[in-house]
Amino acid sequence: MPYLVHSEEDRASMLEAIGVQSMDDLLLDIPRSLRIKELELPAGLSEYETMSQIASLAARNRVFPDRLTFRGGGVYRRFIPAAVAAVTSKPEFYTAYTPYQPEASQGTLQAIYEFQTLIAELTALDVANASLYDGATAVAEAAMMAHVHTGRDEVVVAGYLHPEYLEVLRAFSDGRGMKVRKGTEPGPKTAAVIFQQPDFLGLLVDAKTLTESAHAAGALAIACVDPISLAVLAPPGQYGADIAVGEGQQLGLSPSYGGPHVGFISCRRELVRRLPGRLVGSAYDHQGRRGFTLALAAREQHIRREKATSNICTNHSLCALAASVYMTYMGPEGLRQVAEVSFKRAHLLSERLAALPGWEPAFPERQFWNEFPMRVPKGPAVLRKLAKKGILGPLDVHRWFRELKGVLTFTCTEVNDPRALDELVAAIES
Amino acid sequence: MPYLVHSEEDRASMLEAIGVQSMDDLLLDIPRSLRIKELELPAGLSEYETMSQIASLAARNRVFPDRLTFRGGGVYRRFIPAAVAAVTSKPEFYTAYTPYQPEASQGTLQAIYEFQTLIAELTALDVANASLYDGATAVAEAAMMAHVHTGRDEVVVAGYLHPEYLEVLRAFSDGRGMKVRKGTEPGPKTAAVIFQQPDFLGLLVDAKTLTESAHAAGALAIACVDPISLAVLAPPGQYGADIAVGEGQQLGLSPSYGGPHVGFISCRRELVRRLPGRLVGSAYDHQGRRGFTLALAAREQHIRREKATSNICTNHSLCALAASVYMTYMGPEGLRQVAEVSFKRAHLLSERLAALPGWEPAFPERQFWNEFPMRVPKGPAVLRKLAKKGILGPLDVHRWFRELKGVLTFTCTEVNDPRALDELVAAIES
Amino acid sequence: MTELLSFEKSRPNARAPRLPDADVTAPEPSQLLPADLLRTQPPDLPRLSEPEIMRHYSRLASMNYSISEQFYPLGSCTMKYNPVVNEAAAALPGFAGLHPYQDEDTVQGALELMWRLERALCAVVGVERVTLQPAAGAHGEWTALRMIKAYHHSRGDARTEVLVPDSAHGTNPASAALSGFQVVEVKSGRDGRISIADLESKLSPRVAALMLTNPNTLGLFEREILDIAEMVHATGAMLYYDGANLNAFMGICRPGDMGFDAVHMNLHKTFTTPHGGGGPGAGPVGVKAELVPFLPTPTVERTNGHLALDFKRPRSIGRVRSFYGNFGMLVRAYAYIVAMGGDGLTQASRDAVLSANYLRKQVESDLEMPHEGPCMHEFVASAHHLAADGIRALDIAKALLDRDFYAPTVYFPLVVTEAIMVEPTETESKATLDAFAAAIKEIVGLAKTNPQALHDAPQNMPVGRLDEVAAARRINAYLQGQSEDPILRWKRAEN
Amino acid sequence: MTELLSFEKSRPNARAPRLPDADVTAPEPSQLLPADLLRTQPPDLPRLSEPEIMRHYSRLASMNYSISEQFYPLGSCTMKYNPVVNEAAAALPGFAGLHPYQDEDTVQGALELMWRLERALCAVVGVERVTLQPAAGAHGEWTALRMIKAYHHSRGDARTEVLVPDSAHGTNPASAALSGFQVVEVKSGRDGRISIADLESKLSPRVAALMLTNPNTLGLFEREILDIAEMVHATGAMLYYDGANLNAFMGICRPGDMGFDAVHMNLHKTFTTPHGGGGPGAGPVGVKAELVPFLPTPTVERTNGHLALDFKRPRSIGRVRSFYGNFGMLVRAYAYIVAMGGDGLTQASRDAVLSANYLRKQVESDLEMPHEGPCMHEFVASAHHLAADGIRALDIAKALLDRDFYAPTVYFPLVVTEAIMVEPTETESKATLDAFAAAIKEIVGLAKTNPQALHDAPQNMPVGRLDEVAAARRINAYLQGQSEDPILRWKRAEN
Ligand SMILES: Cc1ncc(COP(=O)(O)O)c(C=O)c1O
Ligand SMILES: Cc1ncc(COP(=O)(O)O)c(C=O)c1O
Repeated sequence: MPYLVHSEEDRASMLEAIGVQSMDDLLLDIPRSLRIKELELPAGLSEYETMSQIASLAARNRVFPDRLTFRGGGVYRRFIPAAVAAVTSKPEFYTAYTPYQPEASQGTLQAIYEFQTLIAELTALDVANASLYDGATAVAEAAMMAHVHTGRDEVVVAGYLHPEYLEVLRAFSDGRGMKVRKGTEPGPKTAAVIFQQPDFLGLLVDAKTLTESAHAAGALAIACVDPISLAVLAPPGQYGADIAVGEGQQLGLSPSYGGPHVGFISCRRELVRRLPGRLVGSAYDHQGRRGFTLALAAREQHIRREKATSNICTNHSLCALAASVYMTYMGPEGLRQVAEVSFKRAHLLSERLAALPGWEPAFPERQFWNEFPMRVPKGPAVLRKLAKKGILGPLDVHRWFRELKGVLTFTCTEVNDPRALDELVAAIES
Repeated sequence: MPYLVHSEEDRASMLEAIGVQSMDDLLLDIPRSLRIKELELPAGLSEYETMSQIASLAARNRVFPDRLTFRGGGVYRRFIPAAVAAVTSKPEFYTAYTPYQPEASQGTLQAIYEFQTLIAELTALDVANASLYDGATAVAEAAMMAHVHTGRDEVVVAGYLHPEYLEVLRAFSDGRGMKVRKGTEPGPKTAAVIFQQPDFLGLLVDAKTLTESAHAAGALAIACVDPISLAVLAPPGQYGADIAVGEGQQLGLSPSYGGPHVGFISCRRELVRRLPGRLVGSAYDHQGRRGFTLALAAREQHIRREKATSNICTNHSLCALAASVYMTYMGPEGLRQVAEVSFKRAHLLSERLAALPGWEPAFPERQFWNEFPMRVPKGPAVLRKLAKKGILGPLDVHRWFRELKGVLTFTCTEVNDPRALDELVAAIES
Repeated sequence: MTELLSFEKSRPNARAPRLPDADVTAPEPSQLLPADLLRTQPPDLPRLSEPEIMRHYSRLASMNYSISEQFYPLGSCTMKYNPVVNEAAAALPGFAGLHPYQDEDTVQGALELMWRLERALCAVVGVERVTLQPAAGAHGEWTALRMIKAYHHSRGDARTEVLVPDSAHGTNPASAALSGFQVVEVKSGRDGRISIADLESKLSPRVAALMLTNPNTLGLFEREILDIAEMVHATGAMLYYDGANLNAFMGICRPGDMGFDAVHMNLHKTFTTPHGGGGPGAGPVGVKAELVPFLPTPTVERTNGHLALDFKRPRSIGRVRSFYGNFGMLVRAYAYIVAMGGDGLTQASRDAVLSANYLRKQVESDLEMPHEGPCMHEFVASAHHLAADGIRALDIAKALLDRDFYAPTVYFPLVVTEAIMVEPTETESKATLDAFAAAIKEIVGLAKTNPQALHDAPQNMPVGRLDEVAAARRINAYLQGQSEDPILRWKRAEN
Repeated sequence: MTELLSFEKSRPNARAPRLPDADVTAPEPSQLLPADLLRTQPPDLPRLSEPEIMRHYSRLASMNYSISEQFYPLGSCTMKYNPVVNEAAAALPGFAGLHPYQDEDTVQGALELMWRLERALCAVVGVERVTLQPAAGAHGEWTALRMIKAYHHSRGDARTEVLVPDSAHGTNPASAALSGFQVVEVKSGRDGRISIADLESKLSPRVAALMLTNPNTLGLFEREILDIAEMVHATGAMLYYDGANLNAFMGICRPGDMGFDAVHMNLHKTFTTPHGGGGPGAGPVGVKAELVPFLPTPTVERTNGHLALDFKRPRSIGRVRSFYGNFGMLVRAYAYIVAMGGDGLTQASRDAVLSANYLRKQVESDLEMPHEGPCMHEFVASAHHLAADGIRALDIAKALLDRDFYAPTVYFPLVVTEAIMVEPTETESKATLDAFAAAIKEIVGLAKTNPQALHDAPQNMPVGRLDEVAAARRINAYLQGQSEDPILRWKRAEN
């Protein structure tokens, strides 16, 4: 039993100290009829065999090189500094619990406090929380905030919100008896207008106008944003949005078949008491030393129980730490460079693809960021061809949107070097 | 400049504080004629590009799977518990210096003290040092000890000592004016008889008789041992050898194209003052707390200078730490199991290979451990065929020993599972 | 030792990191995009060199207690050893490098792992199927309640209440509320177990489910569980299992056999995925046959050795998060199960129970035990008897920190005054338990002889007790617009 | 906090780790081998579970100071930031998994890396070729001296002496002795530099080489280096460069241009490979054309893009260690050079000199400066002026530990009494240097006001000052057979 500690002698002496004859004496409260003979599972393996078995599963997956990955749709390949893993692999961080005892958890607490600040800065809003599960649940939690804050029962989703986020939003709303409506016109029952910037297809929306129309209707504006893009694009605070949410995978997390990643949420001062999940604040000890501790806990389930702003308890702290290291490594200039390189390469690629016979931008009148939709003849065949050449091609979005038949979205980041773009175009033309 | 800290403002304010105008004022002692314009090296790269470049070099190497590696000759594939890297990758260990300040280095010091104990236990000798560079220099250092201890000028090397160890021994001996003689008969000028157990070919030597003949001639017996085998084979202390040395790569270190690995050395009480390199001992502070500190430093170069027992300063501390974690993970039973599995599989393989037409054990009358020499028709062709099938086949030892034409040595360890043996035999027969 | 914030160490002209250049000719964002889409003020992120960043986080790390270095007897949290090989498994490029929208053909190994993990979890808790999607325990609770709601709904049964014991974890009522249920509390009896009488009085056709954990948060096995299940089922309600305490009886008994219809598991407790200072975890939910149609999409299906994601589940509650769950955590949990095997998991639970009872015995002369033993994998003691000396559970917790132990959970469950909830887990040695018991003895002794020493604890930590009341006041002032310092973040001083 | 030894935590029946079984039918060793080849007493290794082992080493790690967390101003050791990406590079399976006896065709990438690293090092120090084989600085010294000996020998010139300055590191004379030379010491002058007069008096046709480091161990550049080189070469001797101090002038000047014929480099100093608590390092040696024929075998040769190991070098001194050097460290050093580039390395040395002079300035009012500045990348101060207060360099070192700094090198070089040798490196921030200077000021202040506080330091470490005299006495007793406790290892108590 690889991870057990007691020897048979230890067990015997512990039983003796307790004053019982056998383990069964400790399990007497369990009705006899419930006791099982054994677990229907194979016997345990040595570490070597365990790892061999798992490695052979890993080997049955195909990993496409970063530079030849042009698929996004919410998860992106980016350069991840070695500093990120060097920090998150520190056992002092990854084997700690939620920092209930602040004096023995200053490392985690200060790191979260810095994360909150980084997200607040990036989104240009007042306060951010310690993290949420992912972008999808972050959208849903924001909608719940608006629902409670406005007392209204409907959210309006404008434009191409990530289809999985929409699905999760519907699931959350359903529980709370809220309606989710697609459109751009908020009404008197609208708690919030939700939009994604850039949207699921990579297109830029008129965030300012959407925000203004939400406010005009007495609703909140919730912006679901790409954190990297905010180095260059207007942040939610700039155009007056009330809540910003998003997925932080691009901030130093590997794709990992979809998780764990990290959701973030920030808001205006007026909404802070509605925030879900943990919040860390600064405080002082009697010697005047500054420290950090969980704050405003009266919003949370362990204090407020059924009246809590959310049920979230365990969140995605270690992923938030990764994101903090990433943002700190980048600094404002680094983040801007990453954003701009992605933008430029995507725009070059878009031009080159638009020149292919029969290919055209799906929304030629719209601006995009580093992901863009192309209308492509025989999309599935193109994807198969690319896969054969070791390229993870664009995302076929028709699966989610009936109206987008033949539309594929391409993504570029700083890992898709110019030669990789050449290889992609050559492979398509081949 | 990725790893630099000062900003231009920092530099300016530091120059000002020093009271000079420019950096050149600080470099005035360097004759003008020596100043160069710039380094003839490419400009620096981003981390992403650096890692891409290095990964592409790594991709130009061919890595054979552990289970299909049958080549040894001093470096072996073995199961390495994940615990090893988890410990050695702790920055508190790997970014510390030699523990000159014991109060701030108890982690390293205690780890070394445990390493010394583990090696002493394994070799059944009194005291071991903190580590040496590798097995080859360990043999040479042991010979130096014998030379100084006996005042004699010759070492006798019995049997198939690793040819590279022999070469290094010759280089060291040359410096000190010692002769190296091959043979088994020590004479009155012999400082030590050196033998390897199992030897370079995997064969077992009669360590006891060699030791006795050394002692009979007034010489020391130096055993170069395989640490894993000592779980089962008689340790040097048991048959009376005076010094044990060896290569510790098998104790949790990756092959890494030959290094860094770790040399170890242990000896009888009488020889401790002759030991090269660092030694850690226990000591107490004034509160009576036990701690660990460098001991018997008067043997070493930083105190004794030209009269030191060796010139070694930086040794292979982190590799010794890896070996300690490995041995501690294994414990006496684990180490024994690894040793026995290797032995059994090698013996099975030897039988199966001996049944191949034209194949025969090169030394049918000799016992071996987990590596064994076979006389093989068309060795080079066999090796090429195996490589094509992804197998790193046996080692052709003819390169070093003229008399061993057509002799290849095969190695088995716990990573060569029975199916891997089948695949090897099938590939040979194909 | 304290550490400045990264923001406070930042210097205006510190160098930006080297990064690849675009190396293509393409317009700048500002050339293509209208001004109001562009950021006017750069975000105030710190500017630090790599050596400073690494030093910063290394020093922060050293300010944490963690199970890697300290005994972490945090009740209800199952802080057991996190096997290091699991980290290596999750980091394999064949897993970490997979895009969630790759074609199924290219992710057969990942799907196979998920399928096998589902089967293993089914075997451990005794259910039909498991969804791996939920990100944590609370998320699992909510997912299960949505399925239960959908189930009742499918039968035209609009039930509105969920029963929750007073000893339950806060996520239980919160999840119920978030699912649109009214929460009705069920009382605990004298013996720390649910009061059957009270339960009976609260059960009605309005009740959709009873949420229970077993052993309950007092570490006591609900002996009457079979009767409870019968009562609940008789009213047409479902029985929900909060799996936070599953570590008590793997291989000994199964929630499914007890009558639970839905079960969440915390892979970050029972199955050793590291807690990460507050996540990520994973909260898979297992269900009996009646609930299977309502499982979230997609499920993983295996046909003739070929694995596929099934999105066509008409009665499914839909998706509860993006993609397929915290896949990286699933890999770790799977690695743990493979290494332990059925025999190992069983012994783990037995050792967990043994250690809890042993430690309970060692401290029972120093702490009050409000309920009779034996306990299961954890026990709840009380510091009530020290109140006369002015010593509270919190003081004991802080004094433990000074002695190189993390503190037990305190003030939970709410049904015990001055609760001290201790869960040693199976991966702590007897020597460690003995040292902890000795520390408790010493601390309780100090309550009589030198209570001030306990009020002053901790002394050996980077900071002493923080004034949370003052902090709350300052946050309030900010939220009410009376101050511009948000307290909940760093902000550059205006000048 | 102290930690028991693994041996002391061991319990006789703790479980052995699970390991693969042989799974083959084959005889046991005891069936095949004669009894006297078999071990009779199993080694007394500890028996611990994996959780205990990991806890043990985690706690040991936390008892260390290291550059990851502390400023480590250890003079002569160049404790600069170790880039984390280098660790990832060395761990690439394409490097870590290579067997040293693979065919050249299968290791072209490894050989290319070694070839490129050699070229880069040649560029930095201004030599013709470099051998990457030596494992550390001392090993490099000895390797170079053997080449120098072979060179003289090849000319029928049997020189017997090596000159070494009194300020030299101990490895210099030790390496010379190990190479069969007699060591003759050369004195330093008043200004801390080698005394030309004394050198002149020691030079003779018996002299094989002068070993120098420049800047010398006092951190001072040997201004007369060109004259020294001429004098040495005029007698037919060679000039050897101890590269421990190379961090002072990369891209500024080159040992090769100064007239050095052989140069060792410490990749674990200048080129950021981590020191590992005492190695492994790497000590490549560069040589001018005359010494090239004597380089160790094999060398790496590149012809038309194809790389090969050249073993056929008839005049070679042979092999100085097994295989091809500490390859894993070579990968790290190469990664560092690629990332820094020529411009980065140059700025690194400039910043190292700047920081040393800045820190020297900050502490010059508190410590004695026996030699005039400017210094190069390090400086040597003295605590001589505090002797009257009973304060020694050692006391200052220990007091620094209590203030969360590692100590400078003390009592080296031997030519300065109460030496305090400080090397800040380029990877420490101005803020850190300022904090260190403030600590020095505070400590020196205490020398007057409260010297006992300094004698009692350190107080905040896992242990206080250890009684090394008593330890030495006990070791002595053991070595002389008067005691059975070896002190140098744990030993099970007999009973
Ligand atoms: C009894 C109990 N239920 C539920 C939870 C919630 O689990 P999670 O934090 O994973 O959301 C916890 C976590 O502490 C718990 O202890
Ligand atoms: C000046 C000098 N020379 C030589 C050496 C020896 O180098 P190594 O420890 O790598 O053998 C050192 C190491 O501290 C040194 O400082």
